[in-house]
Amino acid sequence: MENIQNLPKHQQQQLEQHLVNSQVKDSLTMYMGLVERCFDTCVNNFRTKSIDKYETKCLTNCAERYIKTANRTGLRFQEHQAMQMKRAQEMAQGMGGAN
Amino acid sequence: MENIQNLPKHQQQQLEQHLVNSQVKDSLTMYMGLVERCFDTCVNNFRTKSIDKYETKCLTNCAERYIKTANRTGLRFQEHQAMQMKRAQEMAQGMGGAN
Amino acid sequence: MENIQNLPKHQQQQLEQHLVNSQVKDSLTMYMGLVERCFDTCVNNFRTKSIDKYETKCLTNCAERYIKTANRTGLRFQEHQAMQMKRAQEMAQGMGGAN
Amino acid sequence: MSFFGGGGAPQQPMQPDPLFAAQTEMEMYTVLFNKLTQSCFKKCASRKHKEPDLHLGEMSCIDRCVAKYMDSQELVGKVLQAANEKQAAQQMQMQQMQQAMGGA
Amino acid sequence: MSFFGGGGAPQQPMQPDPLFAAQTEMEMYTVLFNKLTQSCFKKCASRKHKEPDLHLGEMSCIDRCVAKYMDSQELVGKVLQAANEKQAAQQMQMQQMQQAMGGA
Amino acid sequence: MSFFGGGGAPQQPMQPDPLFAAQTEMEMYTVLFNKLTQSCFKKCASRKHKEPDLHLGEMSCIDRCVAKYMDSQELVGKVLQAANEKQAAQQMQMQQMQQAMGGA
Repeated sequence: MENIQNLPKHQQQQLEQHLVNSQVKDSLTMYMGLVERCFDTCVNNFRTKSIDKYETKCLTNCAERYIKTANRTGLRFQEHQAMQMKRAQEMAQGMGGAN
Repeated sequence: MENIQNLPKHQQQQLEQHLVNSQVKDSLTMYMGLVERCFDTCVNNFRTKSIDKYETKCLTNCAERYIKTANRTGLRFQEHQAMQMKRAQEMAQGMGGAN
Repeated sequence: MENIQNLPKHQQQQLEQHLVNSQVKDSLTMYMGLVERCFDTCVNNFRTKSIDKYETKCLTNCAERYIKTANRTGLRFQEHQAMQMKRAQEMAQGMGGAN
Repeated sequence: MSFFGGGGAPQQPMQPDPLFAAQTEMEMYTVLFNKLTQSCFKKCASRKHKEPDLHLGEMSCIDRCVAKYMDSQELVGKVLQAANEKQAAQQMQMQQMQQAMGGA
Repeated sequence: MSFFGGGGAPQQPMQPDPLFAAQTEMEMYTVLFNKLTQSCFKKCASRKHKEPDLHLGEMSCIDRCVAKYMDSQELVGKVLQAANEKQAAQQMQMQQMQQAMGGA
Repeated sequence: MSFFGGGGAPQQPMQPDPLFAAQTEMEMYTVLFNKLTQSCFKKCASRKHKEPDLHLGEMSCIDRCVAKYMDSQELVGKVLQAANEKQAAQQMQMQQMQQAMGGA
């Protein structure tokens, strides 16, 4: 994270605008990736032009379960990052805390 | 598409320049992806340094068939988008057409 | 390469800055891709929370061998590009060298 | 589901820049088109690549594949939207609870 | 084959910006290098990863794989170029027909 | 390992622009998060998708998978860093040899 702290004020704002913009792009990219993954798993026969009730159930469950997975990995990931930050601070204090 | 309509004039031009630029990048990206996919399918033995006549035929057919697929999906995709636009307009008219 | 030679001076600098910037991004992207690939190959059971000694060995070897592969393909790729440049120049000279 | 989205709501939330949003929307059409082409090529065109043309069965498979891909796109979109709305509602509740307890 | 390319030709077609074209060309070298490295790693290096070094057989496989990948790159490039030229020719014909019938 | 890095060291090496470096660092968190979510979904959630919820076994698998993915991230990072340091050292030696032989 050191790159971010020592940026001048107006660049921090540009960074925040970049962050907000990328969130729009990230969620669209995640959406596109989720369709591709669940379509690949759930839709395998093309005798008809529209998805049947088994495919519909599989697609809906696949999307629901991916969102639940992402929420869960999000929590574990944040916990892990918080723990690493704590360890890094302790190490800094350990070395005479001159940071 | 609502994002695009209500952009000021000069930004619409920037958008068009962005579109022309991305078309260059898209076709190069498609080219690179096509080589990767057809190489993966067609080239599997490395006893020699150059591609033999079977591999050459497989690579050429793979590329030809992907282009034909992309032309066909392009048409179906445009038809689908046109139908969706029509449905959206009808829905807007249905609600007193105040759009 | 013709796109690059005929760029005005200050744009060549912008291009160089772009190159240095993308090298940062490329190596981070390569790092992320390498973790994904070696994790996929080496880590397949989740009865415990930390990687065991077999997984550690597999991950380390996988990363080492990918780096050695990339160094080798880098050399072969540069040799191939140099040979292509030479062939292109010979062809240009062959046509009355008016390039 | 970028995890940055969670946590306290910023006072005056920064909006994405409109030109960027329009560019992204354009790019996503190309991403969608490329993904559906790759999926339908994988599912409909046999990997033997014996001849340069697609035979009849492959062509009708591709047409149906595009239709089913777009159905799936719409269906997954609805699931994602419902999940986002549920999450936004939960965040609102959390804020009200904090205010009710005199929190920030 | 971005489907945006189709349809009527714009009056004075906008050119891609030269700096962008040069940047893209540079980036594509890195994309090509990364793709051939990943393909040859997948095809030549055994997934057991027993030791940290590549053995002789894997090394010569990698050398040949790079050569064959570059051959494939050239071959597919020619197929794409021919297809683009054919498509451009068809578009020209379409316009001439439209003009012949007094169309816009 | 972009191959552009090799060859003679430029006189005053251009530094990556700090705003770009910060943006890239931010983006990489999202890339890492997306990759570990996709890997753990593939390894832990069964592809049958019979019901909309994750069952207990899948949930604990996901928790362990995140921990092991982050361990792997750290481990591979060390291997890459060691390789970069070794390569930088070799380059330095090459330059010193060139200077010793009165080279550029």
